Parts: sequence; C-alpha cells; structure tokens
Amino acid sequence: VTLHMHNGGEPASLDPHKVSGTWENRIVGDYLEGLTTEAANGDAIAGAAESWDISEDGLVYTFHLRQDAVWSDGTPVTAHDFVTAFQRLMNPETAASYAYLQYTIKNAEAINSGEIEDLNELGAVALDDYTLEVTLENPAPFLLQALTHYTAYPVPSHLLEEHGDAWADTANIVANGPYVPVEWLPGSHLRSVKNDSYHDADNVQIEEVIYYSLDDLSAALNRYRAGEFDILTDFPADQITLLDSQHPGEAHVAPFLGLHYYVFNLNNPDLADVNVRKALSMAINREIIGPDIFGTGELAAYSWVPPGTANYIDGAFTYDWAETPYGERVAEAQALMAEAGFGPDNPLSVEIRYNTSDNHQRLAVAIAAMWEQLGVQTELFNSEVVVHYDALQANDFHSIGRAGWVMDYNDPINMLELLRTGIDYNYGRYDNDEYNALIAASATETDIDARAAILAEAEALAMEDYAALPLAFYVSRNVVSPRISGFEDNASDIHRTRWLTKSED
Amino acid sequence: MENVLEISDLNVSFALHNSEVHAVRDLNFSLRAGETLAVVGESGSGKSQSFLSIMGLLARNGRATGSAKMGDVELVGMPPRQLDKYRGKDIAMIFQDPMTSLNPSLKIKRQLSEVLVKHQNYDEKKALKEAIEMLERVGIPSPERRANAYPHELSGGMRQRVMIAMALLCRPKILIADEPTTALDVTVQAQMLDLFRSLTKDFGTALVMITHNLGVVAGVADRMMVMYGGRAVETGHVDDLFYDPRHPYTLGLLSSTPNPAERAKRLTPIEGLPPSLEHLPKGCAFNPRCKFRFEKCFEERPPLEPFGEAERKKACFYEGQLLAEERSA
Amino acid sequence: MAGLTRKDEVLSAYAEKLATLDAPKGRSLTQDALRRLIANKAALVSLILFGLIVAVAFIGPYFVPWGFAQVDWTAFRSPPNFETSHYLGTDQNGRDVLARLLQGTQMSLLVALVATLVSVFIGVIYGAIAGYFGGKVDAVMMRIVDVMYALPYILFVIILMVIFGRNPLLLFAAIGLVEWLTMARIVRGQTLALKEKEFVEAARASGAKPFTIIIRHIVPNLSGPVVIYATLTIPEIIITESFLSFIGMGIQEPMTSLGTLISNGAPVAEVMPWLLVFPAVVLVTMLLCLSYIGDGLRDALDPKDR
Amino acid sequence: MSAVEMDTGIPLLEVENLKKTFSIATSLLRKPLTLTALEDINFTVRAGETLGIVGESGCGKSTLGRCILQLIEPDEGKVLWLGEDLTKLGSEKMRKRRQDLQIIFQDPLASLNPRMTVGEIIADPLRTLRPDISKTERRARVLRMMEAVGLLPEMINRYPHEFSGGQAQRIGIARALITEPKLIVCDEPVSALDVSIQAQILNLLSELKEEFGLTLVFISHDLSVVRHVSDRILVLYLGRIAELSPGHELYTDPKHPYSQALLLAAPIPDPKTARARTLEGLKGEVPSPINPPSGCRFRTRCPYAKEICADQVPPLEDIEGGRLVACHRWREIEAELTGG
Amino acid sequence: MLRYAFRRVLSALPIAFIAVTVCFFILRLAPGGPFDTGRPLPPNVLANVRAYYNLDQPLFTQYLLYIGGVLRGNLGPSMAFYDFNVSQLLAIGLPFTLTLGFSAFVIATFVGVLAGMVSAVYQNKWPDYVLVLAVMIGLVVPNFLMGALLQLWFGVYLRWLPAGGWVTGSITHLVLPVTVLAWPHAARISRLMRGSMIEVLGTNYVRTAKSKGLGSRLVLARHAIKPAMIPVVSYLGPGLSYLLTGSIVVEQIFGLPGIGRYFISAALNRDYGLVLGTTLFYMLLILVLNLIVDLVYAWLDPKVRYS
Ligand SMILES: Nc1ncnc2c1ncn2[C@@H]1O[C@H](COP(=O)(O)OP(=O)(O)OP(=O)(O)O)[C@@H](O)[C@H]1O
Ligand SMILES: Nc1ncnc2c1ncn2[C@@H]1O[C@H](COP(=O)(O)OP(=O)(O)OP(=O)(O)O)[C@@H](O)[C@H]1O
Ligand SMILES: [Mg+2]
Ligand SMILES: [Mg+2]
Repeated sequence: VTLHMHNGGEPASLDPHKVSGTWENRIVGDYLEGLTTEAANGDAIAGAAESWDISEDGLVYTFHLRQDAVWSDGTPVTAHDFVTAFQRLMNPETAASYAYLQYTIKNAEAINSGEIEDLNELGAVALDDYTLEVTLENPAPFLLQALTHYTAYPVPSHLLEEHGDAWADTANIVANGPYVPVEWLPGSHLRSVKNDSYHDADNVQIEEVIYYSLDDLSAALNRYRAGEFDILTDFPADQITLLDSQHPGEAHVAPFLGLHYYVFNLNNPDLADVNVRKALSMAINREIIGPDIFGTGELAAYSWVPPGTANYIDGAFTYDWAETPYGERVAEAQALMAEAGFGPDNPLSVEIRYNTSDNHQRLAVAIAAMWEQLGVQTELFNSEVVVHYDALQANDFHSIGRAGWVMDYNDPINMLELLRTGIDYNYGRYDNDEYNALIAASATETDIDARAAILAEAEALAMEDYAALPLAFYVSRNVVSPRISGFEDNASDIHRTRWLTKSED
Repeated sequence: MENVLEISDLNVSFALHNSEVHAVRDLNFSLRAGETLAVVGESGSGKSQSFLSIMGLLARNGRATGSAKMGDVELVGMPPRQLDKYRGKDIAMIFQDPMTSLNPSLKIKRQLSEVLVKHQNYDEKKALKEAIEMLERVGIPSPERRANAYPHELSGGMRQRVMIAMALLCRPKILIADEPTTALDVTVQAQMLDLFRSLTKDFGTALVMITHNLGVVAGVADRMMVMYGGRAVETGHVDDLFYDPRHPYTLGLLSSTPNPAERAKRLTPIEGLPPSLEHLPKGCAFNPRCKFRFEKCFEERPPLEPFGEAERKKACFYEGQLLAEERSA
Repeated sequence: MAGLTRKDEVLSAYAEKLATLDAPKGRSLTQDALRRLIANKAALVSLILFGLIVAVAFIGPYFVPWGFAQVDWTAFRSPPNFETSHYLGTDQNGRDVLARLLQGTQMSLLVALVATLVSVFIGVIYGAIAGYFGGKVDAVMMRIVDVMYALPYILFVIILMVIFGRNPLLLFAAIGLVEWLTMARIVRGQTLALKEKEFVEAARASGAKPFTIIIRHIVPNLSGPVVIYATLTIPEIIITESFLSFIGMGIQEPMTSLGTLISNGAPVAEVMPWLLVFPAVVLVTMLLCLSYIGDGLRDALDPKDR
Repeated sequence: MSAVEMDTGIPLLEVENLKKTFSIATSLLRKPLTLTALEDINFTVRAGETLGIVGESGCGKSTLGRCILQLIEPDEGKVLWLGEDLTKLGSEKMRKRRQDLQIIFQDPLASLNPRMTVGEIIADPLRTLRPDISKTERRARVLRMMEAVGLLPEMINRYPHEFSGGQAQRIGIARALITEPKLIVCDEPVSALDVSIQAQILNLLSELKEEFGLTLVFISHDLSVVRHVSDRILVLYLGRIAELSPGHELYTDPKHPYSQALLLAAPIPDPKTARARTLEGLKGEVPSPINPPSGCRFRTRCPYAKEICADQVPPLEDIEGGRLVACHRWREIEAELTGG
Repeated sequence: MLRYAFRRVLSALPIAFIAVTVCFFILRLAPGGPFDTGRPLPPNVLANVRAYYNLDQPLFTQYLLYIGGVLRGNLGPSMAFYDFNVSQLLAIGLPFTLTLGFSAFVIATFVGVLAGMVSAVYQNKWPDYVLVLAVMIGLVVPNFLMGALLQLWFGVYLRWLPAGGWVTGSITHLVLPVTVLAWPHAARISRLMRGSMIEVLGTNYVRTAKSKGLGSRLVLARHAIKPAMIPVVSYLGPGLSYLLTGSIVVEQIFGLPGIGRYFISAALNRDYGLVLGTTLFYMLLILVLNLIVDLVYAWLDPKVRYS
C-alpha cells in the first residue's frame, strides 16, 4: 500500500539537526523516533523510551529506552545515540538552526553559543546503554512534548562516525522509526518504505510513503482531484467551497497553535500613545477575517495565547470589548483617536508592511479599509519574506508590521517570549519591566498551575498595553481522501503515517 | 515558322496607395521559334514588366490582363501551380539584376541543378553534371569549383553568367533575357552573344532580348520592338529600324547612341523628360518631345499599325522617312 | 544646367513654381504607414478594439459606482450582481471587480507602454551600435548582454528597487531594463546584415557619421523585426510585472494590474470564475489586438508591401 | 578647348602604389585565402579631367573606386587628394572632404535605402554635409536635380522598389551630384539606362565638367560610352594596370593585347557591320584573383605570350604621348600587327 | 572555424568568471540574507550558521574562497538544501530540464517556423489571421494560467493525462508541461518567422526561384526558409536558454524536478551558493548556445564568415 502525500516544500535535509520546516518534520518524524513521539491526536506518548521518571524539582528526567529497539541496519538504538544527538545539536559547528528549542536542557545554550566548549557538560547523559538522564536548567512542564520535536531525535552514532554529515544521505541512512527513506529526487518527491525492524511494525499498515514536494497549492489540489494524491497537507483557502461541494468531508480545517498578528512599532511616536493602539485594535472587525477574508474560518484572536495551549488556563485573557457590537467599537475607537489628537485635520498615517502572500495581502487591504473609518491613512507595503523579516527584526519599519507565529512546542511561554525585551522577535520593541519580570518568574516556578497564573498575568499586561495586535489564530488545512483512515485533527497538526491506513480500491 | 508566343492586348498595372500606374498598355506582338526579338525603349517604359507578367511574376500590387499564348497555353491569369509546369522549362527568364536575383544562401550548383531535377526528372548527380557543363558553356572558368561557391563569392559578371546558365539548362522554347549583358565586359559579352546566337540556331529557341545597348541589338536581333510610355511604338526588322526608323522616338534613340568608332563632342539626347505613366499626355505619349508633331498628335493616340511591307508597324501619324529628313535638316 | 549652382535666386524661383504646380507634398513613412495600417482589416478591427479598451480603462472609473480600493463589507466573494451594482462581482476583500479591472488595465497599459519603450529604445540602440561597429565593439557589447542574461534578473530588480525606491514608473523602467536583451540580439543580427548593404556605404560616402547612419539608415530598416519583437515583449512584460507584484516587488495593493488580477484569479477559477474570466478576457483581447496591430504595422512599415 | 587646360590642370587626385587584398574563407575548416583585388596601382587625375576605367568584370574597378573614397581601407599605398593623403586622414576630417568626393554606385537598387523616399535619398547628402541649407531650399534642389537626371517631380515620394532599374540609377546619380562635388567616381553610372537618357546624363556630366571643372573617374564596360566621356582611359586586368592612355589613342591604336581584344569585341550599333564582323573573342578562362598567373597576368589568355611573360611582371612602361603600357612585348606585337 | 569555435570557448571562461564575480557582489548588495526567514534565528544560532558557511569572513575572503572552490570544481554548498551541494543539485535536475527543454524547443521551433511560414504566404488572409490567433494564445495567456487550465482540463476533468509528476520515460507526463513551455516559444518564433518570411518572399531571388517553375512548396522549403530563418535564429539561442532555465512555472505547477526553479527561487531565498552556481551554469549555457547560433548563422548566411 502506497501513500501519496503532498508535502509542500522541498526538504532541505533529512538530518534532524538541519531541518526547520513542517514538511521536513513529516518525513523525519516518520523515520526517526524521539524519546517521546506523537499519538494520532498529537499528544506525547512513549516513543524510543518505554518509560521515564521525573525528579521532585522537575529538573531531572530519567528515560528508560526500549531494549529491543534497533536501527534499520540492525544496530541497537542506545542512550548514546541520544547523547550524541543532543551534543551534536548543541555543538556550534553543527550550526543547527533550531538548537534553541532544546535550550531547556542544562548548559545547552551555553554550549551552543560557545561559552562552554566541553560537550559533555550538556545535561544529557547516558547512565547505561538503555538509560538516559536529562537535566534541565529550569523546570519545564512541557518537556515531554518538546522531546517529540525532531531536534530531540536520536542519530545513529555508528553512522555519524563513519560518514560524518553524510550519514543522512539516502544511500547511508538508517531509521529507528516506522519508515526508511530510500529515494530522493529533489524537486519531485522523496520515497520511504516501511521499516520492518520498527518496534511497532506490526501495527503499521502503509508499506510505502511518497512525499511529494510541490509548492503550488492549486496544482496540488488539482492533482489530488485527479487522484494522484491521498493527502494534501494544505490547500488554497478559497477552494474550500469547491472541496465542500465536490469532496464533502475530505477537507479538514482545525484550530492550530499559531497567531496572525500585527506589531506596532513602538518607536514610532504616533504609536507610542496607547490610545491610538487601542483604537486601531478595536476598529478591526476580526469576525470577518476567518470566514470572509481568509475563507477558512480562522478564529478571531482577542488574546495572545492560542486557545488549546497546554499548561495554561483556557481563556485566560479576552479583550473586554470583544463582545461589543462592531459599530459601537468603531465609535469608541474614533473617540480614542480624537483624544489622542488625531482627526480629519490631522489624520494618522500608517504603513502596513507585510510579507508577500495572498492572505496577508487581503488582510492588510481589509484592515486598511477598516481603519479608514478612523480617518487613518494606510499605505500597504509588501516585500519578499526574506526582506520583510530582515526589516522587522532590525525594527526597520515605519509603523505596523505583519507577523505570524506558529508555536514550536505546546506551551504558552513560546508565545509570550515574543514580547520580552531584548528578543529580536520583539519586532515592535515592546519594553515593559513588569512583563519581563513576570516571564522570568515563570521560569523558576515548578507548580504548573502557579506558573500558568503568572503567565496569564503577563499576557493580560501586554494585551492591555496593546503591545501588539492579535488578529486571528491559525488553522490547519488538510485534505484527506476517504480511502485514508486514522487521520485525527489536532492542534499541533502532526499526523504520523504510522497511524494511518489506506484501503485499496 | 510557327509562333511560339502570341501576345495580345497585354496590360499591366500597379496599384499605388492612392492611384494606379499603368505600366504596360495594349501590347501586341508575336514571337517565332528561333527568332530573336530585341526590346528596346526608355527605362521605365514597361519592358521588364511585360515579360514578368507573362511569367506570372509581377509584384504583389501588379495585375496583368490580356492574353499571352504559348502555343495553346494561355499564360495570363494561369494559376501559379499550373504555370510551374512551363516556367523554367518552356519559358525561362534571365533577370535584370544579377546581384539580387541569386539566392545568397544556396550554392550555385544547387540553384542550377534543381531546375533539371524538377523539369527533366534528372537525378541530382546527372543534373549537377549538366549544370557544370552549362557553366562551362557560359564561360565560367573552373566550373566545378564555381558550382560549389555561393553567389557572393562571384563577381557581378560571373553571377550574370550563372543566371544565363540557369535559364538555358532546360533549353526553353522561349528565353527572355532582361539586360543579360550589362554587367559583362565586352569580351565576355561577345561570348554570351555568341552563345545566344547558337542557342537560337541550334535549338530553335525564341529569344527576347531586352536591352539598352543598341550594339547588342545590332549584333543578335532579328526583329526589334521599341517601347515608349508603356506601349510599343514601332516594330520591325532590325535593319529596317536601324536604317529607316519611322517613329521619332526610335530616331531619337539611334541618334543618342555613342559609337565606339567615333567620338562626338556631344550626344544628342531626346529633348524633354520621359512621361509619367500616371499622367500620360493626351494623344501620342511622345508628343511633348517630338520634333515631328502636328495637331493630330495632341488629339488622337496613334495606333500601332502596319505600314509598308516586311511586317513593319509603327504608332505615329507622321509619314516621312525620319532619318533622311533629319539629315537633310 | 546653369541652375545647378546659381543656387539661390533660381532655386527660390523654382521652389515657388513648384508650389503652384501640384507637385506632391512630402510623404512621410509614418503617415503612409498609418494609412496602410488602417487599410488592413485585422489591424483596423484590433486598433478599434484596443482603443476601446484604453478608453474604457481610463474613462470608465468615473462611471463605476465603486472605487477600486473600496470594500463593500456586505459583499465578499459576490458573483456579478446588478442589484448591488457589482457588475462583475467582488473579490475576497469585497472590492468591486469592475473597478479593479479598470484600474488594473490602466496599470498594465502603463507598464506595457513604459517598459516596452525602454526596452525597445535600449535594445535597438544597443544592438544597432554593436552590429554596426562590429569587431571588438560588437564582441564586448554582446558579451555584456550574455552576462546580463545569465544574472538572475530578479536581483537586478531588487537592487534597482533598493537604489530608486518603489515608484511604479521606475518599476516599469526597471522591467524595461531587464527585457531589452533579446531585442538587442535580434537587432544586432539584422544590423550585421544591413551594414553590408550598399546604401549604407552610400550614406558613408555622403559623409554621414556612424550615429547618423544608425539612426537614419539602419534603424528604419529594422522596423519589421523590432515591431514584431516589441509586440512579443509586451505579454512578457505584463507577466513579469505580475510576478514581481506577486513576490512583493511590483505594484503595491490596493492598486493592481491585469497580471496580478489574473494570477489571483487563476487558482479560484472554479469557485469564483468571475475573478479570472474578466481580467483574462481583457488581457487576452488586448494582447491579441496588439499582435494583430504589430503585424499590421510591420506590413505597413514595409514599403515594398502594399 | 578644355584639353589644353587639362594638361595644365593640377593633379587633383593621385593614387600611389595602391594595394588591396581581401581575405576570404572558402570553407569553414580551411585557412582563409587572400584575394589580391588591386596591386601596384599608380595614376593621377587632373582637375577637370575624366579618367575612364575599363576592364573585365571582377578586375577591381569598383574596389578601386571604393578605395579612392576611403569606403574601404587600402592595404598599402596612398590616395592623395590635392596633395593630402586621404588614407591618413582622421574620420572627422575625411567627412569634410566627402562633400567634394562623391560616388555613383554600380548596383543602383542596392544603393538606395528601401525605407526612404526618393526625395529623402537624394536630399540625404545635403542633410549631412550642408545642414545650413533650409528644408525648402533642400527640397527645391532635390526637385531641380531630379529634373536634371530625368526624374519627374511627382516621383519624389516614391520608394526605390517602385522604380525601374534605370530610374533607380538616376536617383543614385542625382544623389551624387547634389552636393556639387569636385570629383565623382562613377561606377557604371549609365549601364541600366536607355540610350536617350544615357545621352542626357552623359551630356549633363560633361556640362558640369566644362562649367565647373568637375572631375570624373568613370568606370564602365561600355567602351563607346567610355570613349565618349573620357580624356584618358585606364585599362585594368586582374587588379593591375594593363594600359593607361589618352582616350583617342587607345581606340585608334591600342598597345596592350588586352586592350586590343576589348576593342575588337566592342559591339557596334549597326546591324550590318555587326553581322559582318566575325568575333574572335578571347579564348581561355579569366583566371582567379585568388591565384593569379605569375608574371604578366594576361599571359594565360594572350595570343602573344612568351616565356618572359610567365617569369616577370611587366613594368608599367612610359611610352611617349602620355601613354603607359604594361607589356613585355608590346613593341613586337605592334610590329607583328602592322607587318602582318 | 574550429579554431574560431575553440577561441570562443576559451573566451567563455573569463566571461563566465566576470559574470560570477558581478553576481557575487550584486547578491551581497541585495538586502536580506539566506537565513532571514519567517522564523528568524536567535543571534547565537545565526552566528553558528554564518560561521558554518564562512559568511562571517570579510566579503573579499569569501569571494576568494568561492572562486578557489569553483576552480577546484566545487560549486560550494547550497544554503537552502543541506544534503546536496550545488553541483549535485544541478546534476540531478539537469536531465529533466534537458528533456523538457529540448522537447519543447524542437516542437516549438518546428511548429513556429511552419506557422510563421504559412502566415507569411497567406499574409493578411484568413489562414494568417487564424494561425496568428492559435499561436498567440500561447503567448498572451500567461503560462501559469495556461498550465493550471490544462492541468484542470486534461488531468482533472477528462483524466486523459497525468495532472503532474514525473515518471522517467513516460511520454504522457511530458505532454502538458511541454505544451505549456513550447506554446509561447512557438508563438514568438512564428511571429518572427512571419515577418522575415514576408520580406524574403519579396526578394528577387525568390522571384528567380518562382521563374524556374519549382512550385511554391519547393520555393519555400529550399529558397525562402534559410534566409528567412536568419532573424529567427538570433532569437533561438536566448529562446532555448529560456526554455532550459525559465521553466519555473511549469516545474512548479507540474511538480517536475528540473533546475528551472533554482533560477528564481534561489535568488529570492538568497541562497548565495545556488545563485552563483546557476548563474555560472547559465552563463556557460548561453555562451555555448550563442556560439552554436553564430555557427548556424554562418551556415544560413554564407556571407557571414568567422576567422
Ligand atoms: N511594384 C511596382 N509598383 C509600382 N510601379 C511599378 C512597380 N514595378 C514597376 N513599376 C513601374 O512600372 C514601370 C515599368 O517598369 P519596368 O521595370 O517594366 O521598366 P523597364 O522598361 O524594364 O525599365 P528599365 O529599362 O529601366 O529596366 C516603371 O515606370 C516603374 O516605375
Ligand atoms: N568585400 C569583399 N570581400 C572579398 N572579395 C571581394 C570583396 N569585394 C570585392 N571582392 C573581390 O575583389 C575583386 C574585384 O571586385 P570588384 O567589385 O572591384 O570588381 P569590378 O571590376 O567592379 O567588377 P564588375 O565589373 O563585375 O563590377 C573580385 O574578384 C571580387 O570578388
Ligand atoms: Mg527593366
Ligand atoms: Mg564593379
């Protein structure tokens, strides 16, 4: 049974330390298995580790690996493979771009930035062949979730020794996950076949997966409709009506841990006034973004942290004006603007800078039109993604910048970090000592609920400060052929092939 | 001898952006096998166009009416596909401008042999052999090598000889030579004329020689047709026309010819300008320049009518022997 | 023949005499070409149609109830609807397609005009100079063209943007600046052949400077291929523009262009056909008209052909 | 008459040791061959004189004309115009001289820009060389010139391809004359003209010559025309001078065997004489200029050739009466002819 | 001529060198770098990455390092594709690109020349108009639209042809991409051909050929095509290089593994190594194609000679 999966972009690599995209995650996560791995619903479950113990202070995790686990070439998977992997990830020479995701591990950041040169200082130690001890900098309630990430995957140390970086060539590669990559034709596809030595191989039905790289979503949809693909991992939002009418039930649109937002450049004197920011935020009719502008029903965002975020309080924050009828809100916003000294004679002019994409553009256009009601003159300025983020990070933009954030792991801190002082991602340069203090305090809090409360306080603070302008939460968009079963929508939008089955007809 | 070509009431006109040029009007003549007809006349009088129209080769904006019968075959108005059966085989033409009339991107041999392949069904090799022989006959040195040349590698004279050779390959019944020797020096010209002469004699080819060189006319032609303003104004035997021209234009031509044997201080051209084909004068087209004109010439156009014996025709109301009269004057 | 050098009085007298005579007025190639262009049926029809599109694109906006940037909050993705006076429907932002179509057409016409002029101008002059001077000059100039071909033009556009900023006119010029290469090659090829012609030699014999020869003798004789290739460049320019807009270096929203409208409409052709069909029809009609006009112009500029 | 003035005329144009070769690639793979189009050309043209040039096709006549006007660069030698070497002149200076030096091209149609009307073509040299002349006057001059060469004013707006060969040639003549040059190289200026127009043009040229001392280099195949216009005649054979002689003497008493052959072959516009003449055309092939015969180039076709002719290049010998002959055996031949 | 060709090939090297040099510095002029993406990297990670690719060295050192690598036949790493270096990427994509490009080239040239010829013969009569229409559709309909429409029509609705993908040796997978690629090319050729053919048909030598009674087909095929091709040929060189490298849209729509997409996407991603590699490759390709074009010139127009 062959699964034809549209996988979007071209994988940059098969090496878990070199990749950075969701499309690579689909491939890499199918051939490597971390200590924990994702269930069909996205939850972290036991992977290469059978079980684990957590110390009282939440700083030390001891993992017990499966004794029967082998690489696809028969070599056993040992704790050393994980240690090697963590050390390699943090080694500055590897230049792993996602290394920072595992900075919770003790000394990781210091090693990665070259402050500590001895890799063995890293808080990941093999106690024996099948026992791995991971020590953390701070208690991290999200660790088990974070370990499902590909940055935490093991690498075959025997191959690494033999081939160096070339271990991940399809000619050399081995797997400890359910599939082994066997053929890679850049620009076209990558093919993996079932790994019979996988510990759960008996329950894996699909024998071969072809991951097609194809950037053009319309073309991908056409090929799906032509029966050439079984799964689309994204589709053009506008086509939802077509899918609903011609392929009812096949489109899967589900909430997803990510936020579309605008940042205010707080160095712009006009925007330094919180009233202006508030007015701008209030004047946006978020209810039409999902259904009308994007067309795929993204949820309106009245808070910073997406709903469904783990280790958090559900609905921790919502703007009090969220329920106010739009008309009244606009009126209020107009009043705020007037208060701030802007009016017909002295219109506020802003520029929305966004990276090129249909959706971003439409959103910008619509928001510009909404702000017109406040007498705001809006210019649109789009640029290629590279230039765009380059400018945002350097805080080199006039007033408003579009950004989006998809959470790296399911924890509110991943969102809230974005507004901390001294972070490049804090594009608008929001700078609030109180906020910074709250974030710092959360890091040392071991009690999950208490931590959640601290973070919620921080979120409210920033939101009432109108530090940035949340717009809508992401949704995941998949199209799954009726021949496929076992596909469960989940907030992290991860669907490992091992859970899927395909009926042949 | 039989007539191989019978032209009657041939007219050629060209559409210009807002008017029409009538280049040839009411041309009538016949051509016998083995005969050489010289066509002379002022430049722009329609000599080339008359024959191009017979060959179906007028420019896009040109139109021919009337009749040109080659035996039983009516050439005017014949669709090109049918014409192709005769063109090149029974009736061939040597063009005025050898510089541009050869295809610059094909070797000479190709341009020659293809006629034979097409019309005589020769195979390529045999055609080539024949072509090289013909090149030799027209006096091209080392013809094998030249056959391999491209036109631009040949001098003007050689190109003209290639054109001649090309036209002769199929031994056409009718050969129209439009100023075939202008680019040749006299020694080669003499060779060519020899060639033409033997051609008419040996193969009975009827030759039309369009030329300005009265020396050439005198050398090869049997009969002669003088054209002016798109019409034939006088026809007859060469001797008759040379020694007893009856149209003032013919006379004018003869007297403006320089003679290699003597050097005149000043040539006597015909006074005045050639007529515009778009606005021909009323009556006789030559009347503004004519020394012998009288009232009638301004009112009526003299028709081309036979007079005397020996197949002479003229289009002039004046009846005298012009040459004698001029000498005495 | 005395008049030949006793110039002035005689000549003035002669000129006067000519004025009374019905000697024809000077006839210029352009006038003449225009007349012949109009005589060509396909070209005439295309000319009228094209003129109509241009006129509607520029006058139309005054009669359309919606502005091209105006959002109708009540009508997102609405198919053509006469009641709401969205005669061609609205887009995903609730903006009137007709209004946007008119604005986009204007923009594309401008792009086509400016960029084509720039590319033709540079291409013809560059190619003619290279071809005419030949030898080393030619070799160097054509190698430069080769190098330009190889460099990713996107980079040029990016850098031109950095240098000149985002101004639509400059953008069009920038597109023209990258589209002239093939024109230059074609012109150069023709010029190589033309310069061997005797009439060029004649011009040299009468003392014309190389540049005069190029302008007066070579360039007019290039008009055929140039016109044809220019009409081929226009679609390319329009598509390049839409691509640049797509990657964020072209026209900024809410302004739009035909190419952009089409590239936005293409993926939704089945769901919202009005977003594709109308701009596509306008673009295709416009470009087809241009190519018939181009052919007509080529024929009209060829004095041999009438 | 003018002949007397001519003799005292200053040398207007002097050509010294002119040599021109072309390199032609015969095949894509072989080394290019060298074609010697002109070699050892020496002559002077005095003001007001007409120098006729005759010779078989391909012997280098047009090349010589082009070299004189610096339209092509000679390999060696000088072209002195009023004592000034044109080959050394910068292009800017040369451009100024062009007003005095004009050329009528051999191929009438090819020398006319197909995209220009006749009016523009004729006016072109004026436009470049005399920008001071107003547009109306330019037009008047053009019309005047057209009349002079026998073109109707109504043709002013036509394009070259709408003309017959002869008409095209007249356009070329008008273009050359319009700047009132001092010297015109006429490359077959009347070959496509009917005799009456030809006569008109020749008369025009000789009038200009008489009135303004126009100097002509007159290239033609038509010996009668050359005889009519030329004061002196240069006979070229395969890129070398065979004979240079005052016109009258050449026709009555040609010295070089090639000149003799030429004259014998000249057609005579009289049917009876023409028929009576048995033409003894030259035998043999015209040798190729790529690989010319050694010694005297004419020897392969010369009925009088001897060994010496193959060994040595005959020098251009000054025999009295302003005549130059390049033949080893001209004396013997003369003796033979008068004797036999 | 061999010597000429040899000289041209030799001279190509310094030109390619110049192109790469220019490209190298222009690239660095453009704002943004290879690692500025939607998810910016933390500074220390960025520093690691930059060190990995030598981007922390002075610009000129980087340049020398790059040139040194190229001279040793190493086009360096790609900054977007870690598992392949630039040479590998080009080598993998080349066979597809060549198959696609050459098929399109041959078909387009054939169709274009034929259509242009017929158009010229029937100048301004209905076959001309119809042909212009048929051929120009390919040019005036933007290729992304044409690709999408064909894919939809033949792949989704009719299911006659695969909607995309590549199976080596399968003709059916080639049909749609080649059509999209070839159509505009054919259009351009036919336009150029029509124009030059009309001109050639008016020449005296075509008149001569007609006078020989060769029949219109032979006149066209033997006498008119060659000279009429001259202006067309000067387009074929750039045209073929477009086909070989400008297939980005086709590759994207049909999911083909060619190298066309690198030519634009690499520049957009600031994948320095890949941009330079493709530029170098493209440069050599153009130089070779131009050389071929020039040699074809000499064949078409014997007056043009190289020495
Ligand atoms: N395509 C054309 N369009 C308009 N007029 C033309 C065209 N071709 C020829 N003519 C005119 O037709 C007339 C006859 O031309 P033709 O070539 O027959 O002259 P000709 O007698 O052969 O002259 P020549 O001896 O100079 O060759 C000329 O006045 C010429 O201007
Ligand atoms: N550009 C050129 N390249 C190569 N060879 C040339 C070139 N121009 C002329 N020739 C050669 O030089 C020789 C002299 O040519 P030229 O045109 O001067 O002859 P000509 O005497 O004018 O002949 P014709 O009477 O046929 O016009 C010829 O053999 C010719 O083939
Ligand atoms: Mg004629
Ligand atoms: Mg000559």
